[in-house]
Amino acid sequence: MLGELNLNLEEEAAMVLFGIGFTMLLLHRNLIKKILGMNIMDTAIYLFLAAKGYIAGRQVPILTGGVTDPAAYINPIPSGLVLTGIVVSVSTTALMLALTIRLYERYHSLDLDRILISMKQEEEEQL
Amino acid sequence: MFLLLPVFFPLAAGAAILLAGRRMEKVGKSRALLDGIFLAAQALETGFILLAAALGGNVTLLSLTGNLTMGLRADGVGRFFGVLTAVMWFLTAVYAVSYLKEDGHAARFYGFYLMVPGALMGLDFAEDLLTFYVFFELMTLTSLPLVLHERTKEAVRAGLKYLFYSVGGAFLALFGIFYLAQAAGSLTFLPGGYFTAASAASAPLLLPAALCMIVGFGAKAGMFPLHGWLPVAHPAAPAPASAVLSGVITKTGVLAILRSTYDLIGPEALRGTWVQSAWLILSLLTVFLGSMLAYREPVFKKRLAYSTVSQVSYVLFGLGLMDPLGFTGALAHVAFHSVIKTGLFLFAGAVIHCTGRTRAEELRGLGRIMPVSLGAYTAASLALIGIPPASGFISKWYLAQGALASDTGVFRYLGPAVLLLSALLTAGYLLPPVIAGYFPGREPEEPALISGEKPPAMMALPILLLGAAAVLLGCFPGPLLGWISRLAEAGIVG
Amino acid sequence: MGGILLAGPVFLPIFTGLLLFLLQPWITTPRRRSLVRGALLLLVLGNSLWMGALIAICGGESPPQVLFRLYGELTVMFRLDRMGSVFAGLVSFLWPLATLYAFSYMEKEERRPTFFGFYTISFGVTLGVALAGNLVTMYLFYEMLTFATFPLVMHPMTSEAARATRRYLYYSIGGAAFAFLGLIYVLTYSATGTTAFVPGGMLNAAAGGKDLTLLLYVLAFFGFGVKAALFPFHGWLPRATVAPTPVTALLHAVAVVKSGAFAVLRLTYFSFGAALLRGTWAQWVVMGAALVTIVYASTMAVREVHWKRRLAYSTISNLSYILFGASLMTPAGLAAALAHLIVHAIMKICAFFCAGAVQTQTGKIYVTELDGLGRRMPATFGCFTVAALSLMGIPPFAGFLSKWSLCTAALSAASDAGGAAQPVVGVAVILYSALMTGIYMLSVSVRAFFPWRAAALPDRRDPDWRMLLPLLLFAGLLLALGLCGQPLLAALAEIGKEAG
Amino acid sequence: MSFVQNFPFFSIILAMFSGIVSSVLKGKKARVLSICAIGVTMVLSAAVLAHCVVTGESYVYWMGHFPAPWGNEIRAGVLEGLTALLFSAIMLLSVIGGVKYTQTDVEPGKQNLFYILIDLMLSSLLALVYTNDLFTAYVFVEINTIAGCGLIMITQTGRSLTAAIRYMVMSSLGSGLFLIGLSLLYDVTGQLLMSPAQEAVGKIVESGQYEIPLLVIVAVGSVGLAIKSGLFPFHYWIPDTYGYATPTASAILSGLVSKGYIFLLIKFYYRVLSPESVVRSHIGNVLFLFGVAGMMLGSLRAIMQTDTRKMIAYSSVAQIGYIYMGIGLGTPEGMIAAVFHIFSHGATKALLFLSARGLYRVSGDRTDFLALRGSGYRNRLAGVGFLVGSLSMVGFPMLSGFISKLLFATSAMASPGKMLTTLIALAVSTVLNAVYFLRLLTGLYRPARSGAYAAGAGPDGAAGGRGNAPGFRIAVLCLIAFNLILGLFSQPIVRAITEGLAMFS
Repeated sequence: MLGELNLNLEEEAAMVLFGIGFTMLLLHRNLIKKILGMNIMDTAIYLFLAAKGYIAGRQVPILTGGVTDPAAYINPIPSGLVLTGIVVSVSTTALMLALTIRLYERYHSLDLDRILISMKQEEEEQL
Repeated sequence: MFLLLPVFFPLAAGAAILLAGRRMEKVGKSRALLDGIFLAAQALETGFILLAAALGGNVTLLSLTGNLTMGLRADGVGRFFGVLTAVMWFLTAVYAVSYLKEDGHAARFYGFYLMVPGALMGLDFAEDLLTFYVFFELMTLTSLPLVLHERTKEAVRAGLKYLFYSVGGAFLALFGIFYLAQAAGSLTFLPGGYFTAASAASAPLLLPAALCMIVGFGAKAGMFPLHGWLPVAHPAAPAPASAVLSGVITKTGVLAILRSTYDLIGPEALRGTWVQSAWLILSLLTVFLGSMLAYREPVFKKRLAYSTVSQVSYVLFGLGLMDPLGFTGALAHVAFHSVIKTGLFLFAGAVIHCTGRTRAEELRGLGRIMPVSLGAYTAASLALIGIPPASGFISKWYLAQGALASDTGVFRYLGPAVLLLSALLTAGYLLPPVIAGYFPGREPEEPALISGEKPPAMMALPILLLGAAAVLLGCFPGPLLGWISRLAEAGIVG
Repeated sequence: MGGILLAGPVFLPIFTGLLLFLLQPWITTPRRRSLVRGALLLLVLGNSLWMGALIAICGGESPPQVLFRLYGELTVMFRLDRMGSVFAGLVSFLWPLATLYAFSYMEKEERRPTFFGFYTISFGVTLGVALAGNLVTMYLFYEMLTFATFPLVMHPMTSEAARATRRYLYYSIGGAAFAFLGLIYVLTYSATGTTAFVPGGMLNAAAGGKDLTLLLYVLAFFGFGVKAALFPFHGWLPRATVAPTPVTALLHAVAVVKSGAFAVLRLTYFSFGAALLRGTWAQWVVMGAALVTIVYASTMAVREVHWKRRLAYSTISNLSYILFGASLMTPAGLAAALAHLIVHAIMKICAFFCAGAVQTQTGKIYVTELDGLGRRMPATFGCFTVAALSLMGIPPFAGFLSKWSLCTAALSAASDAGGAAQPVVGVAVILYSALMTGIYMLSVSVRAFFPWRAAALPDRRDPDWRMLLPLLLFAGLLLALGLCGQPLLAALAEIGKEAG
Repeated sequence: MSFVQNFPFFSIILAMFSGIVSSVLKGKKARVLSICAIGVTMVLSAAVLAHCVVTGESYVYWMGHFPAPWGNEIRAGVLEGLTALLFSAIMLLSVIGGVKYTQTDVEPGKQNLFYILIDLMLSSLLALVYTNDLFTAYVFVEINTIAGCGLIMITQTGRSLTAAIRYMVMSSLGSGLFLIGLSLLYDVTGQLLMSPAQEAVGKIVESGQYEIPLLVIVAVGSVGLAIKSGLFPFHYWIPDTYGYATPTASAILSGLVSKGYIFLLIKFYYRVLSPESVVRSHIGNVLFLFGVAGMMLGSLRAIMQTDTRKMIAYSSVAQIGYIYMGIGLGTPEGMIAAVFHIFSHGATKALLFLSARGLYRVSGDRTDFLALRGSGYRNRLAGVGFLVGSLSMVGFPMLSGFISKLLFATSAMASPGKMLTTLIALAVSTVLNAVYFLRLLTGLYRPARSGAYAAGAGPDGAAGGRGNAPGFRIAVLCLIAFNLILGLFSQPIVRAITEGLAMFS
């Protein structure tokens, strides 16, 4: 049983990380920590994907030195996916951060609860 | 066709007076005209009724639903009730004219008073239970304004109570009618009924239906448990109305029970069943209860009303025995009680009219004002108590005989015993006014001696006549009893 | 062509009503107003005649006319059968009279074009319910009826009216939602593959489970029963009396509530089939519900002092008479239910019109305020008394006939079912209710004709002829029907035989 | 290969490019461009639909001529064509109808940004509809999320900002789960294109291996997409999000975006996993339960609202519940009903959001029930629009909602285990819908408190409809007509859905 665990270290690490990120994203009230959680979660998935594509003893799938035999390289698709994923995650993170800045400017807080409270107060004042 | 006249002439005449009479009821001269018209119409009505009773006949009115026709037919029992109604109604009408002399709304009273006999004749001469039911409801509705006439708070309350008890009772009975229509296939009266003891067993709901009808129609006859309206409604009405309500209209309840048990279900099917026991128990209970309450009641008219409750149940007891002798006694008591109670109520009305007193113990010294009327009252009271040779004795005798002759188990003895007890109570509640009236005593104690005018002749005459009749019918019962026993045979044997 | 003929009476009023909305800005002068009024009355009357002619020509049987296909087997189809003729005829007879009455009643109200628009639309929609040839069409018009009538309840625009309207809507739509389940069930397990009505039902009994079928029937019964104010879903009706009296009288005593009852009849006898349901627990459940309603509503009516609300409670109990008839699941039961459907319509509309006439003439709305009015408005209260007597089931008025048929049907159903006690209890309940009817109706008449004090009679008169004519007509009709109702009953019995 | 087959690709690219071009245009031009792009997309989608209907089969389109295992594919069939057509139609109407409100609600400098986001949204939606590649789907899911988030926050009120952040958080969770599902799938099958993946899954299922990973894939993928489409209990981001955006954005987000994810989920079930393996995983029962719960609780929450915007938003929660209930039935009929409801609800919700906005306009831009009293008279067209929308939601016959209800009910009849639950849920939910929609509706036609809107004319006043922008009128009328068409002539659409679903597997 434990032996099997040792076989899949990358996957296990990925799942643990995913769990951590997911929990942070879901439960933390601080926006920055939420975003961090999201990044951890994404990274976990990339790790998972990269681990899937890795074949022991092979090279990075970049044609160097004229070796065209596919057997010399690792599976390129997961790597491609990871790259795309990183792009996506960067843009989401950027958007989230932009939003956070907006909210901070407005309510001077990063705590979502506080923000909600002061937002309600603001609305009541308007009425 | 001749039967239509006593039914529809009163309705038309009443309606005409209602419409046209309003203008005549106020002014002096035209008021006399109104009274005249009323009396003439009443006389005509009475004539028609008697004529119809004499001639008989058979008319089909209409067919209501597929197998249900409505028709009129003058059979023996119908004629008996018809004649009784006609006589009582006419005498009371004479009385009413002088009683309502000062009343500003006489036309309304006259109108409805004229209408009620139409309904009564309809149900007396009904050929089937449906027609009977129609006129039964019509009678309730046309007699309601008589109760409401005074329009005091009590009168309106009493009227509504009268209405709801009557309607409720009628609806209870309607259950039985529905069932009979279903089970018997027809509602046309058939002497001896549609069921025998054997065929009754195949109709599971027959007995409950019968009980429903007895209790339901019993409401009109003031039978326990639906008697509550009677002591309230009768006193609230003007005296002529109370008189006919007590004397005549309660008897329609009797007729209804008679018709549905003897002429539809059949005495065969009921004899010896639990329904008969229930019927007898209820009627005896009412007899006792009514007398007891009358005995304790200080208001004179109310006391008479309770007396009616008690006395009409004598009749129901007689019918419940399912025995020719009992039947005879019952019908005789119908006639006698009708005469007596009409007289008593008219007397009570005269007292109120002349002296304004309403309570029984206030009548000290009444003998000085209206000695003759009080005499008539005394005669009627004695008759009701059942002192021979006055009329009440005859009917009670037959009732007791019937009870003893029937095979109703414990009721054979219980019945006469209760009747006897009730007779004692009757004496207890009817005679004190007589004693106080004639023998006021000398002490100037409360209540004060009564004072007032003499009753007018038109008032005294009917009282006198009825009082005399109460005694004379007992002295010479031959023809009446002969007629009744023929009816009894037909009714029981079929 | 035949389709247009048949659909005409349904769509003519609907278009008339819509036209009236468009005309609204144009009706500015009294002259135009009376012109529009005349035209409207003429149209309504014409529509009624059209309907009458259709009934007369078809003799109660017309071929089905498919208008269009809603989805799959769901077609909008009209077909005039004899039971439909009964309802359509009744509605067509009452509507012009009610419209006439409404002209007089609404004299002083605002937003009349809107009112009459919806009033007329309701006419068409109700006829749609009557003429529907299958369950889907009936459901469609049933729903439409809700939406055509709720503005009428809203009409006073007070917050009380709004509350009443909301309640009406919730209840009606809720009911329709459950009726919809029945529709789906019938659609799925119909032996003919469609929902077209077949006398005696068209459900393929073997297909669905027995208990499931019964459960769905009960749900649908209660669903349609909501409009027929079945306890415990009756609450909307007494409140809806805030509407102007022509609405309460015609819609909440006849058109809307009778549509509910009619739908129940269709569901029971023409879709599920009485034979399938007879003697099952479902029958006892629905019968029990009807009986509880009767007892409850007639008792509540006695306690209620608001006149129109009292009448509304009376309507509730009387509608359950019809449902009780339906739940007998026998031919005679259906015939009796139809008889009561007709008779109750006439008497209740008469009673409501009296209440409305008093309201317009004197402004009195509570029973306790009516002392002595009977002497000032004898015709009105005379008609009311006739309606009251008929409602109680006093012969020779028409109410007796229907009550009679109902009770005899119940008793024979009881003996057919091997001495089942439930129908007998039903008869007892009906008689109890009749007594209560006596109390709550006649106490009004007595009060009006025999006030406690003779003094201070208000100086009022009977209303004008437009109100009086329908009243007298209805009262006369009650008597006439009571006396010569035989052919009608025979015709209804035929319908019952066909469908039972 | 016929030229028409290029259209799906063209429409995606067109939308995307118009977004890019818009970034250098002024607001008005961006708007025109955007509307034209959506219109052209609509036409192209119609052509695709026509092509597929005529040929009667679907086709696969290789992007860049890489064959199956490596390339990126687009697949178009009847259902894809239909969905694309209806989505772009609803989008077009939402945009046209909301033009004026976009001008007022969005600051002038950001007008073109709004239309960029719209364009991106369109392109990502189309991509979700057409793509045959799971990873492409993921990418466009993210683009969609970003565009959606932008649409929410563009009004820049405090409410919309917090709503956006909540939306972002929940969406990230959802996409994260979806992505991990994809990775696992790739792990198990080595495929990301739908058709080969399906074959591989089929083989795995046959061999009886990897049962647990497959279960996890189904669960994680479903939950991820369920979160993104706002299935109860993951709905708490919905009310604010839909409630505080511009009407166009609300209509698109509620009517289309969440539906895009559901469409993807259906594809995931049909095209990647086989329906059998989905059924075996019992995920359907879970979705069914949550769907029913969503129907009830969404409606109950909606009843508790006094703010119209939130009420409509909560109604969306309930309607999403309907769709999941249909999916959860696990029968083809249930799926057809669910797909139909996607369209029906899309059209209805767009109508409701738009006409509600029209009503706020005449009520001093207030949204509570009291303020809206009598607004049905002040803006007749919006009132009628709202009326039709509400009635459709309640399931009034002849409107689209009725057909949905009908389809759900009939499909329930075919799955005995869930029949009674479904039927009762439908009935109860109808009642609840009636309660909140009709409560508002009676308010709309009740005269306002006296003097409240003297300038806007009284209850009977003739102000009705004046001041409605032409675009608004067109949009509301078209959506009403659309609703009626879906209600009255639903047969061809349902047939198309049936065919399309058949082509899926």
